[in-house]
Amino acid sequence: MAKTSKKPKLPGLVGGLGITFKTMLKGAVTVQYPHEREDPAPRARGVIALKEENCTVCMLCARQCPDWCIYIEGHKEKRPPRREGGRERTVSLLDRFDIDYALCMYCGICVEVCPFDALFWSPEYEYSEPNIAQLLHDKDKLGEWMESVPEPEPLEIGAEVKGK
Amino acid sequence: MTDTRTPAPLPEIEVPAEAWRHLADAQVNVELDTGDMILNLGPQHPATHGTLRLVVRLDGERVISADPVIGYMHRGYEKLTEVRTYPQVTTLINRIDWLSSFANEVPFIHGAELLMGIEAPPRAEYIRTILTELSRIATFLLFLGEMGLQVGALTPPFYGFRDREHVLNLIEAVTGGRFHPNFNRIGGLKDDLPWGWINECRNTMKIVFDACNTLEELVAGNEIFEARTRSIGIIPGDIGAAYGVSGSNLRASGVDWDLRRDGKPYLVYNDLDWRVWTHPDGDSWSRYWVRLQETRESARMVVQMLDGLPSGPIMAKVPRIIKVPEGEVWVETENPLGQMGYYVVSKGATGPFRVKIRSASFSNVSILPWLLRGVYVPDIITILAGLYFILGDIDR
Amino acid sequence: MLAADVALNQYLILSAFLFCTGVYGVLARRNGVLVLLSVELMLNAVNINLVAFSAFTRNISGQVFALFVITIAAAEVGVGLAIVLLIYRNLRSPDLDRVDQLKG
Amino acid sequence: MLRNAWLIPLLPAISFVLILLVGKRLPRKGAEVGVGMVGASFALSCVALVQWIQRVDDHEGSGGGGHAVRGLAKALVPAQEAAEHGLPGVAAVTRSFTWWQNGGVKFDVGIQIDGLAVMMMFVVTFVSFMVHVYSTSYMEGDRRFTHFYALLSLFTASMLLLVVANNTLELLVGWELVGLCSFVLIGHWWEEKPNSDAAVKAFLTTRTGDVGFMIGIIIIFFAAGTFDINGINEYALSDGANHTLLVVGASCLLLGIIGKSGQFPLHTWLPDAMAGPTPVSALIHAATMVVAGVYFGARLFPVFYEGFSIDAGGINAMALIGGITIVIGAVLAFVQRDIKKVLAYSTISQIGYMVMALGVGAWVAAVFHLFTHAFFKALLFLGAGSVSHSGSHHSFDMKNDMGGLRKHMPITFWTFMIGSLALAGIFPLAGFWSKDEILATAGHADFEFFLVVGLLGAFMTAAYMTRCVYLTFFGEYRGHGQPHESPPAITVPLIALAGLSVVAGLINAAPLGIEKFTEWFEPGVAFPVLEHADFNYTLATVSVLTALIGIGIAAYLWFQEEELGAFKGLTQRNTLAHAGYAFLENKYYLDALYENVIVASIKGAIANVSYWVNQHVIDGIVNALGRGATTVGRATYDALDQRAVDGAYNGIAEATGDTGGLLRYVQSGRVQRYALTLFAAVGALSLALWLVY
Amino acid sequence: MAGGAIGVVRSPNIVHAALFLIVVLVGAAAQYIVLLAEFVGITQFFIYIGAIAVLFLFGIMLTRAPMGSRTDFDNDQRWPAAIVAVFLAGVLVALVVDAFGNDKIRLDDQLLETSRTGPVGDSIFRNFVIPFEVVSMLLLAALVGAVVIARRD
Amino acid sequence: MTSVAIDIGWGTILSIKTVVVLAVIPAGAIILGYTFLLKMMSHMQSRLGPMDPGGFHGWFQLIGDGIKFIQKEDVMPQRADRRVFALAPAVVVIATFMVFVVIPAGPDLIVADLDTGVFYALAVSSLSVVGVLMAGWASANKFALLGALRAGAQLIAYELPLLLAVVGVVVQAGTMSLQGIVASQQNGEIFGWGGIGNPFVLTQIVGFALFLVAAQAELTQAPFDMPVAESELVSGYMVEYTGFRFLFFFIGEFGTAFAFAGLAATLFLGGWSIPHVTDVPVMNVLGPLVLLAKVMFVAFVMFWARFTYPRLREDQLQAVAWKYLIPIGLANIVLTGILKVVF
Repeated sequence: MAKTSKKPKLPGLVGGLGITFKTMLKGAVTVQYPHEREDPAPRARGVIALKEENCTVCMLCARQCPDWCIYIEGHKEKRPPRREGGRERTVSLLDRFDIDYALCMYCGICVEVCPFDALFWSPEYEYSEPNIAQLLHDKDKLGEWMESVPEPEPLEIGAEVKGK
Repeated sequence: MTDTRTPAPLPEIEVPAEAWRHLADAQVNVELDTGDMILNLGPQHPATHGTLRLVVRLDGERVISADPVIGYMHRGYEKLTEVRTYPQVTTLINRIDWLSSFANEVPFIHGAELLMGIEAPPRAEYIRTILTELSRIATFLLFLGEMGLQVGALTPPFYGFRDREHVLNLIEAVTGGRFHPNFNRIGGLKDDLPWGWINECRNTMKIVFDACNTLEELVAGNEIFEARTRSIGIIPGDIGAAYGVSGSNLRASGVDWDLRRDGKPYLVYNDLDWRVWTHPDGDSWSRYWVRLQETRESARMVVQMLDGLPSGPIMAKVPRIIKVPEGEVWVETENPLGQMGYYVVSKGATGPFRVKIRSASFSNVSILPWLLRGVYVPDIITILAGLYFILGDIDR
Repeated sequence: MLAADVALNQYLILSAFLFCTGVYGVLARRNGVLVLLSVELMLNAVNINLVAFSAFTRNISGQVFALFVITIAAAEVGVGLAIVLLIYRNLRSPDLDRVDQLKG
Repeated sequence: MLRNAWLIPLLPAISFVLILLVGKRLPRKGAEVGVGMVGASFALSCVALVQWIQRVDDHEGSGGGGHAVRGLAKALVPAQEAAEHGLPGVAAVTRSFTWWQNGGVKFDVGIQIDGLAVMMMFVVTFVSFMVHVYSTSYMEGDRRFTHFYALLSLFTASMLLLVVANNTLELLVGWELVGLCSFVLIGHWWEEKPNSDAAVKAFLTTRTGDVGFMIGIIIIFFAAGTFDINGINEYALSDGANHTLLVVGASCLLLGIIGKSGQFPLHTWLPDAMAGPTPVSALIHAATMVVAGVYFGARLFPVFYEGFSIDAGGINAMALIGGITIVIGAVLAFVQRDIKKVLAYSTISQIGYMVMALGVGAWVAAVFHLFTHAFFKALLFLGAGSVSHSGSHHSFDMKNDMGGLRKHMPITFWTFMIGSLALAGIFPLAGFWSKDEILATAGHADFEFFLVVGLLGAFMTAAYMTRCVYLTFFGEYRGHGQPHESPPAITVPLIALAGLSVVAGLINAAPLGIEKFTEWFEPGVAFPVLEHADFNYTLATVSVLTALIGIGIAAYLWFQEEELGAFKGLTQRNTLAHAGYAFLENKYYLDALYENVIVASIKGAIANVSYWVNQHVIDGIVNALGRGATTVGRATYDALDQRAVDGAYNGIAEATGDTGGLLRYVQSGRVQRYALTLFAAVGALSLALWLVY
Repeated sequence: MAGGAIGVVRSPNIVHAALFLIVVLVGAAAQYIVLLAEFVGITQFFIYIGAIAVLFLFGIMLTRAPMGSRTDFDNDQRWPAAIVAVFLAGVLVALVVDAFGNDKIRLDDQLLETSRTGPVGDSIFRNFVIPFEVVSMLLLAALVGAVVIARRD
Repeated sequence: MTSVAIDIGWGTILSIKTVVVLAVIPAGAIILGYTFLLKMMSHMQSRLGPMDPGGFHGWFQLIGDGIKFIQKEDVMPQRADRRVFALAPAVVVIATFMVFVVIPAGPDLIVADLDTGVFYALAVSSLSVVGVLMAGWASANKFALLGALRAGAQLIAYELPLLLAVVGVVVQAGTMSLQGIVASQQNGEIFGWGGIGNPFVLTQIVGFALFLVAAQAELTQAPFDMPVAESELVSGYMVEYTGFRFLFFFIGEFGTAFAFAGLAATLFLGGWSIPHVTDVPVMNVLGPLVLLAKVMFVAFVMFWARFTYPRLREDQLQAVAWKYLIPIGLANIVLTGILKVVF
């Protein structure tokens, strides 16, 4: 393994000029953001999407959130039994599911603890707002993010695929 | 299990006599008072990284005394951990040294695992090690460029940032977070590597080697840079150790002490073929040089680990609700900035009872009053830059 | 092509005025640096005279002497400022009034 | 090359700067620069030499000139009629530009290249080159190696500047630079007090002469109205020359020569200067410092010629000084224990020959002797250095640390032998031809007295060199080191110099019909017409015989000691003498015996006495002058200053104090107060003047 | 220029005084150029303003010039000084007017030619070479002297 | 000046020239700033630099910045010496302005062909020190004062090597007039070959290097930028300046860079001249373009170093000047003098 470059030693001052000159000719790495954009990694924690129908208002996510930026309100409704003769079910219905992205630390604990797969990470990142209050995403907006949630990607060789 | 509380012993070292010359020089014409000037560097001074305030008394351009004032960024993490569960704590400690967050998580998770008696599966340990080294590379690349900027070169930081971006992309691709991965779990990792990552990582390591060569020629090899940093801010090994300086800063003073090798074994460093770099001089330049070599060494380690990555699960069997049994543990690791340690006391609840965080930068800057005595104002900057601290790591 | 007459007097009078201003400064100023400044005024007055007479007599020696004066002024300022600095250091003040150790 | 001869001094000067700037960083610490540059300079001098020779030959019309090599080849063929005093009349190549001009006086910088300069350039660069090479080994590991080389280069450069100079001012610059360099080099190891003392002594003694020299230059300038050497020479030879000025000027200049060339009575610095490194001694004695005086004498010869009326015969100051110096130097050489001091006194004596030769009008002989002497004297010094380097453990003491080195150092021995024989003037080595020419001319031009002096000198030279060689190379080894032959960097220069010592004399071997030296190097323009003595076989035989007798007596005495046995035992025990006090007396006895033998045979008593006189009286006078000045100064201080002046002042002060008490309000101690008064007074005064006139 | 001169001696602020001096110096340089002494004018710029004035400012700032103005820069002999100065000025002006009352300086091409750089240089290095060397020595001495005086030991 | 066909009086000509020079400074500043500060530096750092303003590669960026600066509030520190504070940027710009007076752009395109051209240029460029000191002192700010003192010391120290570098050229050309120097380069010969004239950069390569280094220091550019070292002194003497006053400093900085590049191009690269093209009207048109090309080349080298090197410390900076540059400069002069006499 080459420990240091074995090139003939130029005076450092000249070598430095050479490097900057070479770089100048090489072309920039800049991505001109509004005109072109980078695709973040599929796992990137851009924004949290809510699949509302999976949510059972169990409040786990809200409780586990380290800075309590998830606001959930719900109510219970009686529903007819699924099968005939069954017991009458109590269904929790979501009234409000807000995530305050001005507070969120993007730690992903909520996504992880959700027992019903109602929360997903989306790599989407373009939701900046001129007004901080608008960073509070309600459940409709969170639901819209579902469209941008990618399929789970394949894993590297040697990984133990979880039995799903 | 061995006694978890005693830290690894420091090796015996010899102090070069000329190190004391520094102190003798510091007796700057005290008998001729030209009127001292008090210069307030910071907390919003561009020369300080973040919000370190340095109250410097000057005689002309010579420093008579320097007083670091810290705490502008204190966020009370030690206290906060007492009201968080173990999984939540990792998101907090991500933010201590925000440039190498992944490395911050490791000792804490490791401590919790020790208390619970769980061992992470080998694949998880390997991936943890890879990510730790990647975060080390990312941190050091930033340093290698930034140091140039502090000495006045405009271009190196851009190279540092440019090539660090590739490493951050790798971390993001695995963990989903560029800066704050929050990827460690007690007993393993959150997820496995995504498909194609290993190849990409190999390519990136080539970029890292290139970047090291470039920066070596552009910065370390530059005569002006040498003139600015050679024999500036000399820390003699024993004084550094006495002040609690650790990590690359101490190794640049000739102390051959690296917790990855000398500490209690953690992660998979013992399986790898690598060496600890030291430099006898102890000046700013040698600190730069040591970090440069360590960056290369880390990249080499990553390549080795990619070759020897075992297959298997990434998570051990862990109860769903994590309660750590009663007990206390001291865990220390070699973070990019130096010795990082957590003293975790558990009373059996879902969260720790008390956590004491030993962060590297806090101890590293504690040598500043000693180190800055007698230097010139421009040297303050190079010394600060050469010590390389992260404010979050000081203030916690 | 170029031809013009100017009175020699106007330069001489200007020079005399500058010189006397300098004299006043030297006599009346307390601060060492200010005295040196006034001395410069006097030297400049001399220079103007030299150059004016040089043009008047069409002899280049005047200009050469002006150059010498400029050079010597540089030397004088170097030494003078060093002395003022020394006075400042020893007496903690640049005031020449305090330099009276030779008082009889 | 002749037109661009300024390059020859420039190269060593560049070398000086280069070594000073970057020498320490080079792998050989700057020696490579020095050797390279001086080597290049030497090569250029050779080119210049060949071109000059070609020019002279062309001038004589003996062929179509043409290629330089052809010219050289032609030159080596014995010439027939050209030897018949065909004055070449080739004008010197001069080139100059006005440096500055003040009030109508022009100060030029330029070069004047004629036969003399070309010859000197060749000698100086050659010896210097040899010394440079030699020093790579000799000075290896010295703590100021780089500085040594830098100064060596500067030394060479300044000597060359002196040589090429076309006016006396430029010559003076070179002259003083030479003095400066010798000062620094003699004091090269200044940490030891004797060395720095020697350096200071050398500097001050030569400065004494330099004062005269400068005055002489000024006088000559006022006489001739120019600094130009050619102009001065022409003036001196012209009819309108002011003879009084010339006499005074020539005397002053002679003082400079005396100081620089170590002539009596200012010769005392030269032996002390042996404190410097040996290569420096070689350079000083063979090519630069001391020959500068002779060179100058040759350069401005018409001035001396006219000033001292040399053509009139009889005794003149120059010849007298030279003659005295020959004898004094030779006598003193007998009693030295230090091999370098023997050589130093020998140099004094030989330079005396040259000065004497100039004094008797033997210009060619003087310059020729300078030429040959350079080779064998450099050879002898370098040989002595070689002995001390590899044979005697860095000592120069012949009696305690040498002896019997013949077997251990064959190359050094043989080359040293050649040098000694050449110095002694044995046929057919270089010294023979030049010395003989001096004697012949002295005899020819009615200077019989000096002919005798010369013969006496030749005799003593042969004798003391025999002693020196014997003590060094024969007998038992008395040192403590491991004698061995020196490395090639030392021996190669020795061999080269030895070769030249053998053949150099042949270029003016009159009986063989070769008088190339005269032909090539005697100036034809602005030069007095000198008669050249024919080769005198009787005289030659006499002089060789004298030398042989000298060698014979000395050798008999010394080798006889060896055979006597009794002394041999003593000598052997003498090596153990350091072990015990008891043998000290014996050693002393042996020494005394040696000295007695010399007394009996070679009038060593005179030598001893004159050495004593030299060390005590002459030096003493010099010192006493200094001390006297100090004493007078102190007396003045005590008597006049302290008592009279101070007393007066104190009295006045007291009186003033009383009045001052009244006036103290005026004297505020503030400058500006005074200035106020001053300016007011000036104003009032000018007003008054204006009104009056 | 005259105003500048008065500023130098009357300004209550020491830095302002130095700046006023620069005004005077520029004025003098302009006078030289008007008198066709181009080289002297430029030298005035270079040495006086570029070096001397800057040195003054430097010295003032090193001795911690106070920002505001101070009234006590003048000593107690202000009035005598003023009287002497005015008196002297009067005498000088009278003298000058008397002596050179009607003399004119003629500025023409010939004068321009004589005061070109070449002749000035020739004059310095030919006719005045000794003074030139002396001045060089003086400068060197001043340099050494300034360093010796200002050294802190 | 004979080619001016109609006699429009010297006053008019002078004012036209003044206006032209006044226009050249900001134009030069903008050209240099845009080309090098924005685009070249960006590319050297693997960036693109401004791309949007003005549509094409962000050419409008600096002009826009200028407009922005003019709109900004003119802040003056409370304890500042108001008059001096306000005057300082003007002094700096005037010093720059005066340098342009003697730089020729064509056979006739010169404001004043002074006999002492180079000397004059160096003399007036040293005026800017006064402005800098004024700015630093008047700001009533420790950083500003420190920066100004550093700048002062540095500018004084490096004027000397600058001058020494130029002397070599002057000796070789035998004149101080910039037109004369241009002419001697245009008509000169190297070793008897006059194919490309004799740009002094070939014979005075040491002088050229010295000039560039010293100019770099005069411009307070890296590696000699400690007076404005942003990591130590924020931005030195400019720290309290905002709005259009800061704009003045900016224009002064790049205008001076333009001026020094122009001087270097004129002294060492032959200025506006093209060898063997001596037609006056043609060169009056081509000259400025040729000069601009050469200026851009010199400026490229200067800025290239600026973007590559770290800065020296104050004492090292002085050491470089006194221990290396000045002796080298003196040696260069001596060598030039000797060669001039010899050949």
